[in-house]
Amino acid sequence: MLTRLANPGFFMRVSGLALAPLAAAAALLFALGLYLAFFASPADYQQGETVRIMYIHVPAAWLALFFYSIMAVSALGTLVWRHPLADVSQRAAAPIGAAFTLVCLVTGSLWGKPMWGTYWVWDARLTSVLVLFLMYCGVLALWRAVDDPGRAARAVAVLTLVGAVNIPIVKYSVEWWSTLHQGPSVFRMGGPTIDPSMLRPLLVMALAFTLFGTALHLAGMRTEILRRRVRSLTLLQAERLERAAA
Amino acid sequence: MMRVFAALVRRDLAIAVRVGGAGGLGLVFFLMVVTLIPFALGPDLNLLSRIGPAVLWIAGVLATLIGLDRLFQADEEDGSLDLMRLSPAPLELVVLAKCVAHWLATGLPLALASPLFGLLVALEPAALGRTALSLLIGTPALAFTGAVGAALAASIRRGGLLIAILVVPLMVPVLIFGVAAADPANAGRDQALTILLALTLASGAVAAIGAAAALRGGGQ
Amino acid sequence: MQLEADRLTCHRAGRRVLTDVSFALGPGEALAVTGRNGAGKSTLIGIVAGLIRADAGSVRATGTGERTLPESLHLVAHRDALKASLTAAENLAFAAALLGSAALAPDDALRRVGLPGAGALPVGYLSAGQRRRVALARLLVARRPLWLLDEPMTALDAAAQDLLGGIMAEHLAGGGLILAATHAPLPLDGTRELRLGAP
Amino acid sequence: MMETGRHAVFIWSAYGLTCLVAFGLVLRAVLDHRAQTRALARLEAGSGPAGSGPRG
Repeated sequence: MLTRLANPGFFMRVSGLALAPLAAAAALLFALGLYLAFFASPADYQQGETVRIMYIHVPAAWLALFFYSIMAVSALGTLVWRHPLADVSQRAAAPIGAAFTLVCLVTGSLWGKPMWGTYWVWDARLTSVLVLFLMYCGVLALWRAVDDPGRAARAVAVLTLVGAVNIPIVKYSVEWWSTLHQGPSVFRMGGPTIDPSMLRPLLVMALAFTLFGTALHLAGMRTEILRRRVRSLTLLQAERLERAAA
Repeated sequence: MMRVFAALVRRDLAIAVRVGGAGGLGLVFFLMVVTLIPFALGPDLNLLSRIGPAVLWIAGVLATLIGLDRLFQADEEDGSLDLMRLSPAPLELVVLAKCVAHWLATGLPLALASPLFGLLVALEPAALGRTALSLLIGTPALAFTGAVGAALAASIRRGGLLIAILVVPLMVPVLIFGVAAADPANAGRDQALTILLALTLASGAVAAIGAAAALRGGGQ
Repeated sequence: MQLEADRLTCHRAGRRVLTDVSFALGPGEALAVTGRNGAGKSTLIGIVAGLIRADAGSVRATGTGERTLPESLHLVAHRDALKASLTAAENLAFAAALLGSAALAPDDALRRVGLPGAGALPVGYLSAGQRRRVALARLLVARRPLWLLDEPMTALDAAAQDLLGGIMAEHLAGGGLILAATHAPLPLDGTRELRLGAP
Repeated sequence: MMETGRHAVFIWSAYGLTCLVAFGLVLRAVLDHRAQTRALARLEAGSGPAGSGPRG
């Protein structure tokens, strides 16, 4: 399957078919998730209503990591298997992953305000997501800096893999750092044991987010393939000018 | 004359948008510096809010520094600077135009985004506003002062580090009055703001003359 | 416009490159500066353009009205002063705005150098020869009497050289002056030659 | 909608911002796709390049 996906034509047909149902499923699950989140789940005894922010904060955090792992796999595809669509997938995944990391940070901050009194506390998990956001920005910045797509693909793949290896190290050191200064953080984000009535909306929302993200990723890949074709045709145009002028 | 000024600013901004991500690079660097400080000092919010303005200003100085080495070197390398030397407009105007473009691409976004980053260091709302205002007035001074260093190092290979060493001492007054103007607890903050404005205007004149003189010496 | 250089002498990196070089150039005249590598051709062009300071001697231009010498000349040197991220038309429009007294529009200038329709192409996509033509198109977007050309023939194929010859002839016919440092003979007839360096 | 207590502003701004980002992503995908298809059509017709270049 992987090799057949290698030729863009086949991928374009398959992704074209998959796009509409994926988007529809995502929309449906969103509606169900929102209903469950607001109507079919209790307020938290401690935080009251603000716990409902968890239903978008946690899926956003999950997607931030999910897309970074897509990029890591694509990076392997570029460097190890030389899969032609690997760089396309990586380039399409990065902006979406960065956007969801931002959503996670913003919703975390809005969730924190009523509880901690300030918009930002250097809580271990929020801080790790902030570092992940910086890594996303690094990948996007490296793309803009290298203009030749071939060289850019390899450079970004190396950066993504090095980043992926460092994520657990960063996570551990940030956890250690936050316990070092403050003692174990008083409030666990969302509590260790979520009671089942809250778990259901959380899972539905997580699935909805994932389908939505995947649909965006496929659409992004299709556009990226077109952009490369535009680029090569423009180069062709320049060459045709050269021959015409000679 | 103004046409040359406008053409230069427009061209530099167009390049900044297409290559540099329109100041995005400066903003991410600014965010990184602000994020680093608590990792070193610990997540204690009271401490962070006390040093908040200083953190934002130091991040502002560093973010301006990173964009400086390509300010004139890029044009020197591909010959655009020679083209500018043939323009009816004086070199001083060319320098001013490039400084304005550099500030619009780096300094301005920093000042506008500083309230957002101020949340990371738990600044109270009063301090957020004042820091943003002081950055808005002070960052042009950083760009102007840095331009002289950038012009001196334009024809020097890998001049980035050299520029930092040349210009950081010149930026000290701007940093002092910038942080003083930003700190709501500081009684003399309004005088500091006016002095900061004076510094910006003065550094504009100094940069125009100094950088133009430095560039005039360049060429093949 | 009239250009006179009087006993120009110049050292470059400790080496004496020009000694007592003098010449005069009147409207409608072209002067080819020849000599082996390092004979000081580019230095002479740099001095006339005002980018390099001569140790001794002087360059005087008369008949340019209130415009100084640097404001009344075009310089096309090895470095083509083009920004890769901008399109050819944007580069030429910027040059026209910078140099003032606009002449041809960018797209017309590009057509004259054999690059019709290349206006919207980012210069980064162009080949060395095409970039050279865009640099030469700069001569047409702003009206300047004196053209300083440093090795104009490099990276140009036969067709491009003919185009360049035509443009130069037109400029001379209009009373313009051309000072070109070159190895290959210019595609112009009746150009005087100034040999530099040991014969 | 059930009342969401005194913290309503935080809940709604959180959901609001998330929808904004989601909608922004969809808009970006659609507009980018349309721009590329238009550029492709124009290029294949051979009339003029879009010069859009690679974008992050």
